[in-house]
Amino acid sequence: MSKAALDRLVEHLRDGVISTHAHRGDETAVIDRSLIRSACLWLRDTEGLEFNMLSDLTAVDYYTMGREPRFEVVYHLHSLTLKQRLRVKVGVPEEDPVVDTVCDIWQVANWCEREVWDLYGIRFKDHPDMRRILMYEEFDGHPLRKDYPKDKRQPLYRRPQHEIDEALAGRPGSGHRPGFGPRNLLES
Amino acid sequence: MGLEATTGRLADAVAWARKYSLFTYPFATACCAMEYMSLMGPRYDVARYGAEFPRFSPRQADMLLVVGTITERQAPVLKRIYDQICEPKWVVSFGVCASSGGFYQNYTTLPGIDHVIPVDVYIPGCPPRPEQVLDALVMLQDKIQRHDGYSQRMIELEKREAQMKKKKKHGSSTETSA
Amino acid sequence: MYGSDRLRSVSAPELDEGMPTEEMVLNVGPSHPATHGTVHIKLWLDGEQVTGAQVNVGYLHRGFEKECEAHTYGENFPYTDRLNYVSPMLNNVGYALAVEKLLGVEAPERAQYIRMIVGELARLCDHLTYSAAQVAEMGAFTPFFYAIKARDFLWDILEEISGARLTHSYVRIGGVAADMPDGWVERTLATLVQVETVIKEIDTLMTRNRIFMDRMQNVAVFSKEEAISHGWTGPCLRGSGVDYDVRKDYPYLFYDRLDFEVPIGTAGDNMDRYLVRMEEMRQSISMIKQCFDQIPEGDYQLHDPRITIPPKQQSYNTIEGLINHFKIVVDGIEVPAGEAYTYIEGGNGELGFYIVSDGTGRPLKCRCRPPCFMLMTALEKLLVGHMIADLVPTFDTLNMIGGECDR
Amino acid sequence: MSEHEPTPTPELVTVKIDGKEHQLPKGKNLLEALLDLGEDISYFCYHPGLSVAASCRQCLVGIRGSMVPSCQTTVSDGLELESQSPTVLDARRQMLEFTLVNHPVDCVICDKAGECTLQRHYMDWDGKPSEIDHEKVEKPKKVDVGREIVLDAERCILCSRCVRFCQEIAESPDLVFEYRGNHETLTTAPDRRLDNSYSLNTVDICPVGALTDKDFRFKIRVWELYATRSVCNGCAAGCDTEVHHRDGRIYRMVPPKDWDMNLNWMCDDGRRTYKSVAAQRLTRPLVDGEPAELDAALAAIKERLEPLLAQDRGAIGVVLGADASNEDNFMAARMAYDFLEAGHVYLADSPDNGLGDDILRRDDPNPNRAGARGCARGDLGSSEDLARDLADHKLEALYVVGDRLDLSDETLGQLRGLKLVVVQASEPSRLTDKAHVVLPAAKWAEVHGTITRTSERAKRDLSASRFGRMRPAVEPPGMARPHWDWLKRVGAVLGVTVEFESAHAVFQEMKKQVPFFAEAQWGGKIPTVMLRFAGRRG
Amino acid sequence: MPARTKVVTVKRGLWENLYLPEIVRGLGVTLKHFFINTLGPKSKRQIVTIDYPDVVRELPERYRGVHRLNTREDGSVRCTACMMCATICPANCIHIEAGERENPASRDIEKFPQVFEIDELVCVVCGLCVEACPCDAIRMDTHVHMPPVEHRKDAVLEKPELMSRGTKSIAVDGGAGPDWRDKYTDLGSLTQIYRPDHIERDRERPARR
Amino acid sequence: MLTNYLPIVVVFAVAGGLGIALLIIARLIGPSRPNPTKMQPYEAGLEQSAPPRIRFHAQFYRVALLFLVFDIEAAFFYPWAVMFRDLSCKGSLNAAGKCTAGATPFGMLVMVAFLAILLLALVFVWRRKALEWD
Amino acid sequence: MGEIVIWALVKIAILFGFALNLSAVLTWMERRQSAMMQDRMGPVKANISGVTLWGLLHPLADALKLATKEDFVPPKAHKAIFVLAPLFAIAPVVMVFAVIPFAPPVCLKQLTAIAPRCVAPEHMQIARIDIGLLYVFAIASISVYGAALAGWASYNNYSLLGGLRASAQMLSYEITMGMALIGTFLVFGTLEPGELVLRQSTIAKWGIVQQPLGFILFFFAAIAETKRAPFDLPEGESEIVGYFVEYSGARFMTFFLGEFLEIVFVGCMVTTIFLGGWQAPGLAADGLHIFGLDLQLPHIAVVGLGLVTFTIKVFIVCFLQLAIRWSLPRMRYDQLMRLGWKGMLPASIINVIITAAVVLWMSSPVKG
Repeated sequence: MSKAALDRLVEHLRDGVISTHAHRGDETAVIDRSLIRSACLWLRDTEGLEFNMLSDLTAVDYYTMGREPRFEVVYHLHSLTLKQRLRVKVGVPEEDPVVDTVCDIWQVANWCEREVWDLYGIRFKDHPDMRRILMYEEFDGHPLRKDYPKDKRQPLYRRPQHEIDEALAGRPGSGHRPGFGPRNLLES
Repeated sequence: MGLEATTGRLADAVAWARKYSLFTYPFATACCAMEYMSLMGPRYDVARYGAEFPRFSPRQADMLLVVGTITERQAPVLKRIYDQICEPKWVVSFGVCASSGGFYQNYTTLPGIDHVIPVDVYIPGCPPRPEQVLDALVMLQDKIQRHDGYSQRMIELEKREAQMKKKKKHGSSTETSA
Repeated sequence: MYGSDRLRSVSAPELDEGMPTEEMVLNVGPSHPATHGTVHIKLWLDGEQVTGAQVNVGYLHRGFEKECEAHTYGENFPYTDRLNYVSPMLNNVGYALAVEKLLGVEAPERAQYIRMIVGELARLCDHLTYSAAQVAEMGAFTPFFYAIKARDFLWDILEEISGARLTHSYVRIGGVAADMPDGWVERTLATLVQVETVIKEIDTLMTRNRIFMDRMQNVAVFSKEEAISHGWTGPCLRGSGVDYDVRKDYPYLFYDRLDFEVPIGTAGDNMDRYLVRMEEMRQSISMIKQCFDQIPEGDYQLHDPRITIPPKQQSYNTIEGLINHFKIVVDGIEVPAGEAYTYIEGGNGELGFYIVSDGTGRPLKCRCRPPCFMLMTALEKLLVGHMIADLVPTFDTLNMIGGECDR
Repeated sequence: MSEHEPTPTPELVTVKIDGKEHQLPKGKNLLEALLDLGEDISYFCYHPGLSVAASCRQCLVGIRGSMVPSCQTTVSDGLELESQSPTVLDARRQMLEFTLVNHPVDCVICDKAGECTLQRHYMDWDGKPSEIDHEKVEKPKKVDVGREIVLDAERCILCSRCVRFCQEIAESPDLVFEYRGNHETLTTAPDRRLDNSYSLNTVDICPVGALTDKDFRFKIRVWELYATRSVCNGCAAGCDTEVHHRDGRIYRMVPPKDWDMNLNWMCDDGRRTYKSVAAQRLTRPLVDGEPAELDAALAAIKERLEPLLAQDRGAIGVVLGADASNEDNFMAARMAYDFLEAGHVYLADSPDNGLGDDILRRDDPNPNRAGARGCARGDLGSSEDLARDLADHKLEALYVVGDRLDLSDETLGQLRGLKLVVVQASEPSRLTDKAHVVLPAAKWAEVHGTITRTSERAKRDLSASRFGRMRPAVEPPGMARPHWDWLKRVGAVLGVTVEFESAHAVFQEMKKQVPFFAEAQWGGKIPTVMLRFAGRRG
Repeated sequence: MPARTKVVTVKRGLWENLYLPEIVRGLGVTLKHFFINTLGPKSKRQIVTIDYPDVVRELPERYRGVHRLNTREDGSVRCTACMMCATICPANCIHIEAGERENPASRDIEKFPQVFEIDELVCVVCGLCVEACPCDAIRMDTHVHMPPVEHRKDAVLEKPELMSRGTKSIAVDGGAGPDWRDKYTDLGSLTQIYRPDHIERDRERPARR
Repeated sequence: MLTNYLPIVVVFAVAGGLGIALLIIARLIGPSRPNPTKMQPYEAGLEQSAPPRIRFHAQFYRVALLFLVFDIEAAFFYPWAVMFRDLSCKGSLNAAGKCTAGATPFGMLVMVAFLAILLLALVFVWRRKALEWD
Repeated sequence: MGEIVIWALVKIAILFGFALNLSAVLTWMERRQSAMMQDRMGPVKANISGVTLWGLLHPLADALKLATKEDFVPPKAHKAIFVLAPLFAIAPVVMVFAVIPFAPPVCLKQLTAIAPRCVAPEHMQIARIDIGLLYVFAIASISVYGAALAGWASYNNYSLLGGLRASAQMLSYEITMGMALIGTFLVFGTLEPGELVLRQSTIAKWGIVQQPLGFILFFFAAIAETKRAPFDLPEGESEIVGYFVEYSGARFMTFFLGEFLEIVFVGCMVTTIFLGGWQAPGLAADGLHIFGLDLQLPHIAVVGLGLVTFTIKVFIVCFLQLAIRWSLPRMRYDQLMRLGWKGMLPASIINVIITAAVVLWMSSPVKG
């Protein structure tokens, strides 16, 4: 990670940077949601920064921590030429989960953004192909949201119940105790 | 029909042939596929049992080897392929993910392929050692020699039902004629 | 879908004029011999030529992140094993490093060397499996068996140290689960000799065979710039001629103490990706030998009551040990709130773990940056314009591992 | 003592802690003040609801070079103390080591493990193997000390919380220490047993596993449980409670750890109310005693009720339930008054039992009599009124919500003569045997909803907390549904389309319409959490 | 300082373009294997196949096989139903129902597992349960792998079966007393995870071949 | 010499019989348990994406045409090849296969001329890129 | 007439027994040989009460199993063609065996004589026709229909691709195969296989020595005709699964058997044309003369030795084919076509021209 790059970003965006930190040496900037595209372009094309690779793009759901905004989209940038890294984050509120796409800046973002949409339900504006990628189209909900119960399945196909019961002989194995457990994490 | 109706030595001979000529449809998806490779490999060499031909056409396969985690998304695919396999067929569930979902107890993983297709032999292990798979193969061979197996039972059942129906029809017609 | 405007490059334009052909639409996968692991590739074909491709991944999405969020940091090792199931040790190491970074601790030196050794052994397994699949799917079975044989030898070694052939769960936060067993070093070195022989045999059988070269060279060429834009890392990026290896550029563990070269390709075609991997195997072998020379005596695990379970006898016999044991097992390792991203050189490239902690014993988020996922983003581009048969070697050189790609 | 009474703002004085100055209220307990500051201090014997004993000496701070237990000290002007200096930390560590000297290696079987204060402090403060080679003193294990409680004297660290609780809160000095020094042992007072009606609180406040709950003992490990915040339905007090459950089964109820209206306490009887949830339950609708599908049951109601609606609405009776939530009663009342225009509306409740005391418990055993009354427009008839009306043949149809309607055999016999008796109940009873249509209802631990509580504290404190919030811990069995949902469905077949998505929607409507509930609050989002990850317990 | 990078490439000349020479070289490798394996001296043969059911390979010491439950001196199960293994098990394959001994002798442990089941079809053989056991009760060092089953319920191992593989453990319930360190110093590393000192088992286990 | 071909008829009968016998046996003794999914074509576990009755790419037809041309031409070589020695001799051949009189390039030239045309055709299609398949 | 038919049947019995058994043995050989090449054991476990016969029972099990597998015809397939395709795959291969000379001509009446001179020897080939090899090519090209029709009739995209590939590939290599042999015909001046063998009486006269390029071209073109690796594109298991995706049981076995019969047939052809057929070094009509050994043998023994020689040679060629199949990767369609049309076809034409020139030069009268 690079301190200098972070400083330059702060200098460039000024008020657009909401906060910065360098926990465990990972320089991070939380920036304004509307600035992400321009900031990414700038970070990629400016000499001395040259973040020509998007290492990773993902999102975090802070629902259980009760943080506002609820989501954060995290960009891990990497400069192959200068061997430096930077983490950029934008907060995304639950009510309006939209971020500008960066998939024309780094091609890899195409799938990564699809994945974030699939798993977190954050849409990316102007993305050319906003489809689910890991889950199936019939799937309802976004499984990595903290309020999606871990074991809520949405089967595409099942044998008739009596056949399953017969196969399991009334005992699906002790490991699979029917769990109510965390299912009602979500308030009604 | 045909041979399935006959019993005795001929059927035994056919069962013998079937058990030493298990063409496999490896529905390989995940980690277990690595062990499947090892199973094919020189070290464990499943060819010793004559089961080395992976047939990726369900028409020619005898044994559906479900290797690895089956997700909800794959369930219809698996079901489809199982349906397309020609009789007689057997299903071996390779590893705990296929057998029960293993430690993936979440929104995407099938809690065992028996929720989708019938299974003849389950192999525990994550992934199972090739030794376990060979044990399973021997077990399946025994099963075949016993003329056992889910699809066999179903054929048997359907045949009996057909006979019953026929008999009933026959019986009723005789009644009316009498 | 890529190539929706259907590049039509036909061979004899004059002959074909006025003879419009119909496109064939073909599903390759989800259950298809070429798509080891499950992926669905929908192809639009003009004769044998691919005019459009749509790659659908996700058939092996097993909810890695969701499971990680539901388990303690220590319990997550088995899940990481099954990410890139061809080189589980590397995943173990990467995950452990990420948690250690968040904790702000470092494993003892000996443990780090052991991690390097098992990591490189895992890389050998990965590349051997890659080459096995590569050649077998191109129809040459004998080298496949040789590679699997060598891999089995390596698995024996790994099993001896970890207790399992494939899903080792060997690395722990703050070290490794157990020290190297007696005589393991010698046996490993002996095995490496056998592996070297096998690599040489594969090389002889394949590398300069014209059939092989024809199918690999100038197929699926990917330029530097595109590779970078697609987030490629690892052997594939190096095949495209970019000199980037995490082990060299951001040395973790003690890779800066080892002497090794980074193999680089020139053309960025399938052949280069293959050659880079073959060379990496040789480098890995040399690295392991160097590690054995350098490895110091010492402890293989930290003894920090907040991170590692105390020695068994203490748990059995003292209330202090037992409490410590209980708290680690029940509450998990309580990682201070914060976030950290670590990256190591995995089998397929930069294997990153981005962990967000809320201060409890389980991660708030545990993201794995899957190198193959990034590689797969380019597959559609790589396929279009080539022939259907090129799908096989191209897909193989990307070395997609379902567990990692779909998680 | 920490009665939350509005006290005059205390005088702030300057205290120097580890060289840093802080403004603290004068005269406040130093430990409390330090904890409020966020200082990390360990303690065993101190409990905010009890008097100070300073027996564990774990909360040591250094004042002028000597170690003083902070819980025994009050904030005074110019106080200088060390709280995190190495000597203090070392002193605390040593105290912990002494505490552990005689503690048996018992975590494996100890029910407290996982929420044990001793465990937590060891991990926080010590973390080193013991350096004392010492044969542990043997003391009695598994002593049956009371109706609900087993004592393991070896585990006891002699903090005296339980002793103080019995004396001060339960006002029944059942526990004492005997012997002194290394052999000091907790035991029951001569000729007494730990049988007071709040005895289980000693289990909660015990920082180790010396006192364990017979009912909960060995059933499950605490960290495996999930905690859902709800309200006790044992009596009208409506104490806040945490329902601990796993896999659809409730294992125990404990008072929540945070401060609220019932302090940290709960009565023994209230803790056992969970058992009724798992009792014999109705799981399917019954029509004339026969199990029926949902649609069939609703159709039966429609078929038999519609003629009456056309003829004589005055002969329809609706019984509100004192055990149903505000929302349920609101829906029932709405149906009774607005739609059915029923001639008779009653309230089914259980009579006062006289078990109330001035700690927590109330005489009124109905969780929501007040709420049901609040929903009513005008007076509600009692069950005696109902019996009378039945005897007078004033009723043709009866719609009962809840399980509390207890009628005499004679009256039950008269129910037979009615055209339609619909009972929404959760358990089979004599009444459901007689009903034409029975709709299985969910119990309090299975639904969202609010109840109106009447504890002394509730009256005194914020009006908002007059309403307790129930949250579902387990799924209702079979086809059981919340009362309001049944009412909605019955309304739907009868032609009233009131679409409430959830109990929350009903609540909002109720709040708008009924002045009684104008100040009610739905309560915050408190998700169900696994105790293992619910933050540091102990 | 040696070179940092190494350019890998394979040149293509007439030799390669002729197909045959390299094909012959390749055939040389495979045929060499063939002839050594068929006609060569026994010592040089490279066939690595383990003829499994007939030949059983010695498994490494740390191999994680099917579970077993250790016993105490009196033959009762060591497990105290503390649920550590069930807790740490990522697959939730261990199901324990605790029971209370009716009249335990004064120093006996009153808790024991009434039901102890392991569903081997769910177990992912990660070995965490062994690591988590504070009583030396559960072990996976049986050197036996779980056999395949025909029905799912057959894979649920119950207490008697798990105990049948068990041996006496020398770890002492509730601690060996203050001088436990002295008692165990001769047993090598106390910190072995997969193989804590367990001498009896090694003595009792028949040599496999 | 038609009797020489008689065995071939026998072989034909045997070969056909063999094949048909195999298939009939299969029909008789194989079990049969159809289901709707089985009746659909296999395509890696998904439904068939498009019916396979399409117009193929022209290059396949081209191969067929080229084959016709070259195979028929090649057929002309056979008698020539057999008779080559005779054609190359002015006189008759001796026992050692040598000409008794002198050699003549007649046979050679005839065929070279023929070959030249064939090669020309090959070069033509080559240049016209009809032999490109990618 | 009747006698001819009877003789034909006898020879058919011998040759088919040989060919069919050999192909069955070949499946065993393929598996065991590849196993040996790959450092493993190969199939050994099939046994009848403990007798395993080194795994020879596995082919038997395979055959029996395949014959009793569900016989499946896809409803959408073109039924008649679907059913006929396997016949097309196997019948031509069986038929072409008719012209293979598998042993020296037999003098029926002088079986025990030494070096008899027969007037009318019984030729050990089913049909001795002058245009023997032309017949081979004519019939063999029918077998392309097997794969092509199977591919088309199955109503399956994979098999369609396989069928297309098969037809294109087999047609292309048919030409090379035909052209590669012309050199041999030039040298030997006959199309009749029996005659061809007779003319290769010493190693120096063997086709492989006379026509090394022709041999290589023919051999590889023939492998391509058998659709085996590295030319197994029509099957191309890891790409398109194969032209016989939809075939099950006995029909699939028919393809399978056809493929192995083709291997045997290639073995026979190569042996006959290039390796001197049943001719063995030193084996003369009157006995064995090799390494100074002078062994007088009765006619029947010579015939027997000839048969053994033939078998061994066929085995060796088959072995080579299998070794190639297991060692080499598969080619790509365009490369395969390029090799066929731009590599092997011109090479074979050049071979013809050079051979013709050499023959012309050789056949000119010896100066002096």
